[in-house]
Amino acid sequence: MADFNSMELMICIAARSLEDGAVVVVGTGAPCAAAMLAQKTNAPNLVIMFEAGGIAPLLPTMPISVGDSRTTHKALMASTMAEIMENCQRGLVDYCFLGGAQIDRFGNLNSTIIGSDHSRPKVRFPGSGGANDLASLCWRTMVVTPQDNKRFVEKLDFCTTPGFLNGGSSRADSGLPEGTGPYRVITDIGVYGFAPDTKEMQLLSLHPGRNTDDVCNNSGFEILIPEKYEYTLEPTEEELRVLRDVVDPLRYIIGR
Amino acid sequence: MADFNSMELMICIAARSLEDGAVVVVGTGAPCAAAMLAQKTNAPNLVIMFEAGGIAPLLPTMPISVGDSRTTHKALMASTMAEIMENCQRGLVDYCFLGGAQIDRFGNLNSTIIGSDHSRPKVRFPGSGGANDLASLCWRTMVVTPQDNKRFVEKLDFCTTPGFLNGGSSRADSGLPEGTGPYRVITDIGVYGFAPDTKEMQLLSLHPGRNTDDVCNNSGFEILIPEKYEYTLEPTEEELRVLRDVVDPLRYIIGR
Amino acid sequence: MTTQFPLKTGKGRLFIQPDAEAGREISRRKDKRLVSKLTTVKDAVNRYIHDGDYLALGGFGSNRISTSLLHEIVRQKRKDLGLAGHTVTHDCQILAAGRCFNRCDIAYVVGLEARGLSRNARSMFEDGSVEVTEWTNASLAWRFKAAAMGLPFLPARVMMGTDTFEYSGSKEILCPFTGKKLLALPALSPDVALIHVHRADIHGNCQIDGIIMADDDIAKASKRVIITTEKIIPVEDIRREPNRTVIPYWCVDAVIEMPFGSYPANMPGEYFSDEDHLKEWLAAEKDPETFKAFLEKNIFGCSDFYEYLQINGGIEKIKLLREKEFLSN
Amino acid sequence: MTTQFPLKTGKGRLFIQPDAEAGREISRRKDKRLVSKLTTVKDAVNRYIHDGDYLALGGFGSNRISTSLLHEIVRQKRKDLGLAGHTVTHDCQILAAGRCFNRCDIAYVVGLEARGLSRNARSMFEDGSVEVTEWTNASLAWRFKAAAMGLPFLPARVMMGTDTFEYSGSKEILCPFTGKKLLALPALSPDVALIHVHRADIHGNCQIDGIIMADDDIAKASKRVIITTEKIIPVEDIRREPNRTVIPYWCVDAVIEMPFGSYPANMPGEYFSDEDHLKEWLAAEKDPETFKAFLEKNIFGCSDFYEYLQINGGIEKIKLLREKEFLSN
Repeated sequence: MADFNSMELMICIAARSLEDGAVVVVGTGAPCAAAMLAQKTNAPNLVIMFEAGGIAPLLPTMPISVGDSRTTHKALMASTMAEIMENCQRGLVDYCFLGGAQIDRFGNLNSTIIGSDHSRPKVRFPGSGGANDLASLCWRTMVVTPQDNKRFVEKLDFCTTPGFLNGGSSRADSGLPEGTGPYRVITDIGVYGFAPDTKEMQLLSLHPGRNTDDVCNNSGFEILIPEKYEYTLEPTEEELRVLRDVVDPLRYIIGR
Repeated sequence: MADFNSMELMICIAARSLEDGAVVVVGTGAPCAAAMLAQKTNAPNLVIMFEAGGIAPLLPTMPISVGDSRTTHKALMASTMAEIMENCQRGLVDYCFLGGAQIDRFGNLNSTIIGSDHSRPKVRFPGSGGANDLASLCWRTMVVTPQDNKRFVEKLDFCTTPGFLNGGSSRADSGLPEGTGPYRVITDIGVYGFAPDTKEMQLLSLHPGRNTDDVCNNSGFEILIPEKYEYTLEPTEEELRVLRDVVDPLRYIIGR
Repeated sequence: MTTQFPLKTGKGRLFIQPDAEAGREISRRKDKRLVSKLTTVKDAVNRYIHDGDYLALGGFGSNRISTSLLHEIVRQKRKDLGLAGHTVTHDCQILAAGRCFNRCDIAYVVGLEARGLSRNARSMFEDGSVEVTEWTNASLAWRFKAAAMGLPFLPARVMMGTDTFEYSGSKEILCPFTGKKLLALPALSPDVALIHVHRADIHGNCQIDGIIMADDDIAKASKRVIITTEKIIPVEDIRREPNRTVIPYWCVDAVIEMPFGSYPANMPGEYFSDEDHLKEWLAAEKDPETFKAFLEKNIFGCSDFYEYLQINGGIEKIKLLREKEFLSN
Repeated sequence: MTTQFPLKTGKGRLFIQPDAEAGREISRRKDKRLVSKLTTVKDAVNRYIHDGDYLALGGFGSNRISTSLLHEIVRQKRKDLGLAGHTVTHDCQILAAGRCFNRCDIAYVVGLEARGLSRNARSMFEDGSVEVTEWTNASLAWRFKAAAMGLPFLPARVMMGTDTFEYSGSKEILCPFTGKKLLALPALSPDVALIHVHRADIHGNCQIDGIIMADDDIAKASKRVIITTEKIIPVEDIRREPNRTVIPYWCVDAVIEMPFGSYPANMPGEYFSDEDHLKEWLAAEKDPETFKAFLEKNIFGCSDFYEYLQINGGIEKIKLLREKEFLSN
């Protein structure tokens, strides 16, 4: 068994989820690392976009902002925020990667406030940024997040970004594009998907050394545990080598 | 009295109507000649745009198409058709110049068909092109046209392009931008404006050698003749010199 | 649902219904890999343009058009095409020569701007061969833009109060914020777009000099896109100036290197339009026999575009048109 | 009139009401002559930015921002400004340092992306000093675009079903063609826009390298536009490459040549962001006294931007950031 930390594990799982020829909008940090890793392993034709306008750069190093000059390094196109979002709205973009302060059973995310009074929040977070847009418009939303009771909550303080809203057909009824929604939630404990009918979060695979008690005890809502689930394949030596030597040699992300 | 033909007269009058610092969208032919003449006489800061995307070129010679390379010769911007039209919609453009096969008392224009059956017209003309857009969106529509009973009609076969629609407040009620509409109709007989209340066409000034009978006998509808009207000032020697030597030395337009 | 708006609706037929979800599926299925799309004019027309398809043409009539593809469509005798006429001039005239289309969203057709009207194209619109819906240059440009933006419609402030509106497929709506009347333009997603550009790489990333007309939006709006290009350039050149990429590769299905491919139309910065040839074409249309012979010589008798170019003066002619483009003659 | 739509409306306040007619009057009155608009930072802020104005900031937070203008706004103690927060990061942090604004359309505020959160900016949003309406990056970009297009609104397919919608100023509508639910975004016309570009002529024609973010639309949407530029270039250079003009001169009211004017933020192709200085700023906010001294040193104690640049390393620092930009360190 190779030695790796949870961040490395999450990045490797995320990278594997991206098939060759897919289009992904990523932010900085783990998602960007995952996309770079995918490009250098299983998905050489992965198209990486940044919401501020960068399209298909040859990333020389990890960007520090989704609008910095790395995001257009030898890019195929330097465009606008509107252009990226219109690409998403037109159905061009397969994946987006998001995080958040809170997530609920339907994959809705909160990155706006903690507290119940919107005008006087206990904590003000940055807000949607492009998260609501990407989760509304891209075909599949991927969430990469550490899992604990504070993040996995029964009720969000604020629904910044749509998952399956109230579950069932509520997302489809909302006016959001058809066939879209949360696809995978990748945590340090397991990988989750969503039940086809109720759209509740359910376990897909457990990480090495984890059990279903870890799943339950680290969530404020009940995560469905189906009779059959997988065990997450460990990162391969090759994945870890590329991630550590090529993608993030300075350990900005994987050193967290 | 200088010697000049009606085309030269119409172009000179049109040029004088354009004040310095105004923005005008022009087509090929007489309007473009008028704009170039204005730039070289009374309106050096006139901004010329072409509907296909050219913005503020230094016109080396008369374009043959509103999209040809002359329209971006040393231009300040090479843009898109949508960009030009959005400039108009945003209220940036003061003047547009139009013509048409038919015009009515309210300055509505027909450049679509002759005949009463739209699916089997007696004559098919090109259609609106950008005419409807420009007349809808620019502040002031200028019409330059020869005047006769066939062109000045009681009822258009087809209203391609909005003037004051049915007169009165009908244009304002239509949803078209406020404060817009036909401004001047410049013919080989006179210059016309529109009555402030009814929006009917009325005589503003008579060309040299013309009388009010010419006005009436060359129109299928009654043109209002106010008690007071002007007499058109003849083209100056300087205007004619610039028009003939600089603007249209090959007499493409003024030789018609 | 639309009865909620007690407002007017144009009676023109929508040849393409706006459908944002269908558009999303098409974008999703496009190939996003950087593969070579190089092919030939014959193959591209054969493979991507079918009888009955709805076409959008890039450029602006007699400027930066895909002449080689238009001739090939006529040679391959495509029929019953739909046509987006957001100012189509010589391009419309070529397709009319083959009587290739039977429906048209019209902004500007049958004319060649200052050059005059095409008698043959006119006859198609006058004898009932073509079903027409009326629009304007802006409204067609914005209909492409709506599709490019992934929207089913865009609001606008044109056409209201006119017969152009009455014979269009647009609707009046009220602004949800100001309560004022606006026009709603349905998104337009053509089956195929033909676009001629200055430079493209083998994947279809395109650069255009001068005005773009509506080509960026058309490329994004269309189900299939065929690019002819004056020159193929390496992808490294695209990556060196990402600000210059007007059409990204994933829009594009076929790329054909076709120097002088806009002839006899203008190609900004390359060659001016061949006014003599355009005049000859217009004149030939006046007599059916003359026109038949003209078409036999210039299209049906030519195996490809270069034969057509050759019989009209070849590279020597292009050199003259280059001089004209650079204002030296 | 809007009661025709039995659909939801966000309860957030619209700080700027969409009004296409008012926008048209502003465009009409803009000076279209090619005159010099060269001035100084002090003069531009003094003349064009008033207490209570609503501001839009170009660039994207810590990339290509008008640092010199932002510092001057703080120095001139502007108050009660409105702010379009379509990802404002270090720029928001600067204005928060002066507590210059009291209302904000939020997409992304108080954070500096991967660098962490600004404690001082957060406090303004947590203690009720700022009235907020929630939006998203796309919805703010499209609100600018609506104004730039001369429209009172644009449809979109985001935000529906979320609290972001509930606390926004948008409305649900039905598509007049498909009958499906859409979002309507009201046009946003800021009083003033601050935009930093690579090159501009004295009239205000601007070129930008790399991503444009929303600056083209912001420039067209705003009543007044102040441009700082790395370099003034002759109008002949603009005319040589009309494809590169991103902002046309008539949008612009003031032009200031300000080399390194985006420091400590990134300027694509020129210099990378000064991460050490940004870290120092974030750290200084942790203690009120430290932060007061920090601001005294970096803003209030500086007579202009170059003094600020000088005390943070001057040209030597810029040289290092250039090396970083070109990946050589």
